[in-house]
Amino acid sequence: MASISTKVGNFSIENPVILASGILDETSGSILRSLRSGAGAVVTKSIGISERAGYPTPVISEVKTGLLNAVGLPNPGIDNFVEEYKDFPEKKRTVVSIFGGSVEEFVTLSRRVEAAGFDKVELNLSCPHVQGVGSEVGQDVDLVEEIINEIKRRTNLQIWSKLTPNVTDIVSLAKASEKADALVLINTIRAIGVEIYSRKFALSNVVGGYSGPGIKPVALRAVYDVYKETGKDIVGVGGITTWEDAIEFFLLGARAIQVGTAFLYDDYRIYSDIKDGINKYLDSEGFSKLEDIVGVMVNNAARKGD
Amino acid sequence: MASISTKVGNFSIENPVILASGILDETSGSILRSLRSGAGAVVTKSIGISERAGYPTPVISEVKTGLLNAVGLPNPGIDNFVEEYKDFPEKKRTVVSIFGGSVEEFVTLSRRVEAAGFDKVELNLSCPHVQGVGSEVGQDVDLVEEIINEIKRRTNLQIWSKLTPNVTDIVSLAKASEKADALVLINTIRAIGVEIYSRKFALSNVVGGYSGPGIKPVALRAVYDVYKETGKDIVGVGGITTWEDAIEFFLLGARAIQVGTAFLYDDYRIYSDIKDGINKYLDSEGFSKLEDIVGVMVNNAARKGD
Amino acid sequence: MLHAKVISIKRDNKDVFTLVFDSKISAEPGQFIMIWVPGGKEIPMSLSSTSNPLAITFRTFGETTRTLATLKPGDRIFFRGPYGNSYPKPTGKVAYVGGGTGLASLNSMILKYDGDVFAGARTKDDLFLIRDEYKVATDDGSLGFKGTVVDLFVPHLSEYNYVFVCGPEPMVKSLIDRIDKKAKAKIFFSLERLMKCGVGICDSCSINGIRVCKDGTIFELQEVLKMTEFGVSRRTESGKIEFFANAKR
Amino acid sequence: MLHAKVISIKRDNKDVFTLVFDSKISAEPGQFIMIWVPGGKEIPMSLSSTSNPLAITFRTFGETTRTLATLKPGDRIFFRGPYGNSYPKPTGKVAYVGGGTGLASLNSMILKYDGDVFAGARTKDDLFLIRDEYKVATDDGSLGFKGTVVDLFVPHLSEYNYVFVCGPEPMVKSLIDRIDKKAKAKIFFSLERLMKCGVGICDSCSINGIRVCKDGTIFELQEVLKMTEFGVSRRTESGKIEFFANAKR
Ligand SMILES: Cc1cc2nc3c(=O)[nH]c(=O)nc-3n(C[C@H](O)[C@H](O)[C@H](O)COP(=O)(O)OP(=O)(O)OC[C@H]3O[C@@H](n4cnc5c(N)ncnc54)[C@H](O)[C@@H]3O)c2cc1C
Ligand SMILES: Cc1cc2nc3c(=O)[nH]c(=O)nc-3n(C[C@H](O)[C@H](O)[C@H](O)COP(=O)(O)OP(=O)(O)OC[C@H]3O[C@@H](n4cnc5c(N)ncnc54)[C@H](O)[C@@H]3O)c2cc1C
Ligand SMILES: Cc1cc2nc3c(=O)[nH]c(=O)nc-3n(C[C@H](O)[C@H](O)[C@H](O)COP(=O)(O)O)c2cc1C
Ligand SMILES: Cc1cc2nc3c(=O)[nH]c(=O)nc-3n(C[C@H](O)[C@H](O)[C@H](O)COP(=O)(O)O)c2cc1C
Ligand code: FES
Ligand code: FES
Repeated sequence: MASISTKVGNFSIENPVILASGILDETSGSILRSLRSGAGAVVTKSIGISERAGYPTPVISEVKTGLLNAVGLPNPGIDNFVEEYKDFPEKKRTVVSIFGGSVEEFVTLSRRVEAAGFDKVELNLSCPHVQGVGSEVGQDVDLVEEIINEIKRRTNLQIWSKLTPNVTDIVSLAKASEKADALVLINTIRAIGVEIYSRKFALSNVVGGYSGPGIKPVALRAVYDVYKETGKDIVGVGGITTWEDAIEFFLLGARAIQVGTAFLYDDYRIYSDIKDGINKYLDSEGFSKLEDIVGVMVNNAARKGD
Repeated sequence: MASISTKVGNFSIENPVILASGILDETSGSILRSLRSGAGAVVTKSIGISERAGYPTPVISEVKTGLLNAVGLPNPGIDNFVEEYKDFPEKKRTVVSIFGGSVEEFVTLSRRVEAAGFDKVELNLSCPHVQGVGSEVGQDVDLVEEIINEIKRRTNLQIWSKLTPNVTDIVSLAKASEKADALVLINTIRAIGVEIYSRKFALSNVVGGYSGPGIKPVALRAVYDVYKETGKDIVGVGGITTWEDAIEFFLLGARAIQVGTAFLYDDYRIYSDIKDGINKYLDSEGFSKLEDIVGVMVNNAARKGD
Repeated sequence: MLHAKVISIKRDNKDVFTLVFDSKISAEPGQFIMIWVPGGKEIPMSLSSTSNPLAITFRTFGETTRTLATLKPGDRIFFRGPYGNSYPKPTGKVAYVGGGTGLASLNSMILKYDGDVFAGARTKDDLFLIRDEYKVATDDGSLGFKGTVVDLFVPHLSEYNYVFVCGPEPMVKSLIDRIDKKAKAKIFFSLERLMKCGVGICDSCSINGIRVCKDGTIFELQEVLKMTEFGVSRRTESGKIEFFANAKR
Repeated sequence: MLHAKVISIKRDNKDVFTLVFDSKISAEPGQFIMIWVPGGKEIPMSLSSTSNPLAITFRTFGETTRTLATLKPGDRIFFRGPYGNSYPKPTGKVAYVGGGTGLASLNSMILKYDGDVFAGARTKDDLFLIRDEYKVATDDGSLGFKGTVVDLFVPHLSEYNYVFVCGPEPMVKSLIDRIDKKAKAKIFFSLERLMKCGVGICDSCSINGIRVCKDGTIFELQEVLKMTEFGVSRRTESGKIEFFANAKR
């Protein structure tokens, strides 16, 4: 049987299927359940400086092609998070997602996460950007660069930079993430849902993030563009619901993938379904290890950064 | 029965269902067929200065949630176009889509279109932008503004400005289209398709435009954002395959809608299916005319520009 | 999002209402819906009848339930679901044990399978969906047994083959603490937790990694016993751990 | 995109090949697939057998068909479809009239319904899928009748109840021009045009607003007679109108 282990930055993972931030990872109990159910690693729900209740319901709305959500970054705040995870046995397989509105917030959170015994953070850069009206921190190339450089300078954490697709040019965000150990592509796409019989918005926050099958073609394009231009380690995410989807991401350069909305369709079986599928594909297509297909479709000549 | 007539700029249309550019509108015969099958109006395939064969096949690739295409703007060039449409009987219900790489090209095309007896152009701003590497004309706010202002100054055409969603801020493009008579939202989203057993790209051009059900939530968000911020006349397009989809666009501010990829699922019946549905909805929900629901979900107080 | 017409709405007591609606969804006893007040919140609500016509029975707690209580026949309700698993089909002698609005969820079973119903409330005026033959407990003794429904039921446990329990978490916890874990009866609990998504992805309803909305809401005794957090702590809307008053930690 | 294993590939003559492949798609006689050479082009191809196993029969025109001709048993082919409508079930006396690679499309019918086959080609060496009983015409008289298959067939039209025609547009046009429009036979034509999408959205195959790929490829005589562009002009890849040589405009 082929080997499906992988490496993202310095992180060696037994298998490339990772739980995405924000889905079934608000409680340590569920994080352990995912790891026991076969996830190679998990990312926590994004944690901020202080406690937030999130938006009122409805916070999700299913559409034919996926899911809209505006959960509103509910989280217990870093103090309560650190307290809950004091004796957590799986710190090395858990990537802590953090969000903030400024460089200082990101640095503070990172240092707390490191002090708590974790060694990897994922940066959720989708927080509203105080300076820019209506824009997100993650749309500001300079700010992204500064956040990453400062965390790198002031901690020993591995940094996964999770980029937003809501920009004209995702490659420039990837380049601003130069010092990150890996790029996570993509976060949700801004979208809206309408209920025509009440003529009300489907989410309490009106605008939400779109995830699931419908965003996969966009996520693949982001992975392709960024891998071709930077050659960096990439974790692919966005609409992966089957093992075939996962293979598409690997072929374009992803070294691991995350699943979120797939839980709606496949629940906890998603881990074994994807792992089994990858294994069968590698065997039947004559590859001995996952690494052999990573990025093979992206012409090496055309790819910079290697 | 409720009235479903509508008005976009100065254009009064008997019904709000319009054929989108690029789908079954390369030949005058098919354009007449759409009008006879119940379209309120049609938009032609985008016409450029000179003849283009487009990209080699494969130029389309179906995905679960819609369609990827990279047809490559095949068109006979403006000379041949004018020749074919010399005696065309439906010039007033036909919006001519044009594309170009510069202000001058757009103006030249517009003048030819006007001279040929048409009175409406739709600007397809998705052409590669010569100055900007890899970017599109339609992503450059200043260029969009200049193109529209120049066409307005030098012709009497009504201008529909069709915006690309591949930008950080679609509202600024809408504002740059201030002088346009209407905004058409949205063009396709850049995306990629992969075939895992051959490990080849699904389209000959690698990157293509994503359309169909999967982009509807994104198109709705664009219509909402732009209507709220500008109050301009909007033609909604992107993923409309049922009458319910059409209603969603009207409620957020679209005065008419276009259908393209829907032909894959519903073929020419799409016109009557959507029209019948709108009629039934208006009747059963107690509205006497389509206009009564246009934009009702967008808080008037919050909406600028009125 | 589905919508349906209200057929009737009836006040069961001072703050409990039963809303009957016309929908073709097929649901099993014990399942719940996420009911939405357009422009307002979406909340989980058990179906108090799962055979045609469907119904919900709710106490007016806050804004959402108060708005639902103002609906009139012919108005629309908006919801999604049904969600969650359902009560298993019982055999032998059956008991239902309900406290608070728990009787709403049990009612869909009671309509289908005969059994002895034990219902508890603070006072006589807080009871609802009650029939003469029910065994009633009130905290103040204003009707039936004076004490909790747990006090009333526990001595009778050995008489039953199937027991279905639904009520506030502290009540359920106290029942579990006091019963013989080796009783012959199969005992099922319908649990309630804060629910944001209802479909098993947001983690807001999880107890020790078990989602009430999707893995439940109905669990057998042995499953609940494994939940070390049950009756001890729950999550607030932020995901923060909050301890129940008087809970043994 | 579907894929299937090549079972066999056989050279029918100097530049025509029949490729048999193993696929579970169900197709009707007259339907076509869009076959793709990964990394290269995707082209329309009729199924020359629509019962298991499926087959295509093609002339090596350019890069794509030449690449297909190099495939070996066990190799994969990639395709989507089947697309298009199909030939109707005939009754009575049946004739098949094929010119060029037209016989490929007709072959799926010939395998199912007996009939007289009229096949034409430039020379003896250009013929393929030919059986002894077929009535053959060659331009140079190197086999059978000297002349076109249209010359050979037209005098016999009145003998048939159903006629199925497939061939290059000028051949089909000349047949239509020369036959009695009031003949008792039901005559069906399988048309070929430049096809980019194959699914009825790109308009590249349209004749007077009728899409060959989706409204066809099979049309009855009356439908073809309404196509004023048929045999007169077609579209190039750019959508430009191009006139057939010698076409009466
Ligand atoms: C599976 C399930 C089934 C339920 N079935 C019934 C039922 O049949 N009848 C009934 O009367 N009640 C039922 N409830 C409780 C019901 O959901 C709450 O009473 C309701 O959410 C209160 O909303 P509100 O806006 O009126 O009050 P709020 O002002 O929002 O809150 C009042 C109280 O309700 C609780 N609550 C608020 N939101 C939620 C939420 N999303 N999930 C759970 N609790 C919440 C709060 O803890 C608070 O104590 C059920 C709850 C769950 C989880
Ligand atoms: C519905 C349909 C069914 C067909 N069935 C058969 C068949 O059973 N056997 C067979 O040999 N041929 C068939 N053809 C023709 C076949 O598609 C062309 O021979 C093939 O596209 C040539 O591709 P190439 O790359 O080898 O040659 P190219 O170098 O691309 O071109 C050679 C010739 O093929 C024509 N051609 C190229 N692309 C297309 C296209 N997309 N659509 C139509 N014609 C094209 C060109 O006009 C040119 O004259 C069919 C065509 C259609 C429309
Ligand atoms: C309900 C929900 C909550 C989410 N919360 C977060 C979050 O807190 N932080 C974050 O970085 N991404 C969050 N995401 C985005 C996902 O991590 C992921 O990037 C996105 O959903 C695309 O992947 P998918 O299609 O597999 O779900 C959330 C997504 C969903 C559906
Ligand atoms: C095959 C195809 C070709 C297209 N060609 C054009 C074009 O030439 N000009 C243009 O402005 N838009 C073009 N589009 C975009 C459509 O007009 C429309 O904006 C988009 O497909 C979204 O709508 P839909 O989801 O209803 O298809 C094309 C779309 C498709 C699918
Ligand atoms: S309510 Fe979201 S997981 Fe249960
Ligand atoms: S090939 Fe595209 S419409 Fe026929």
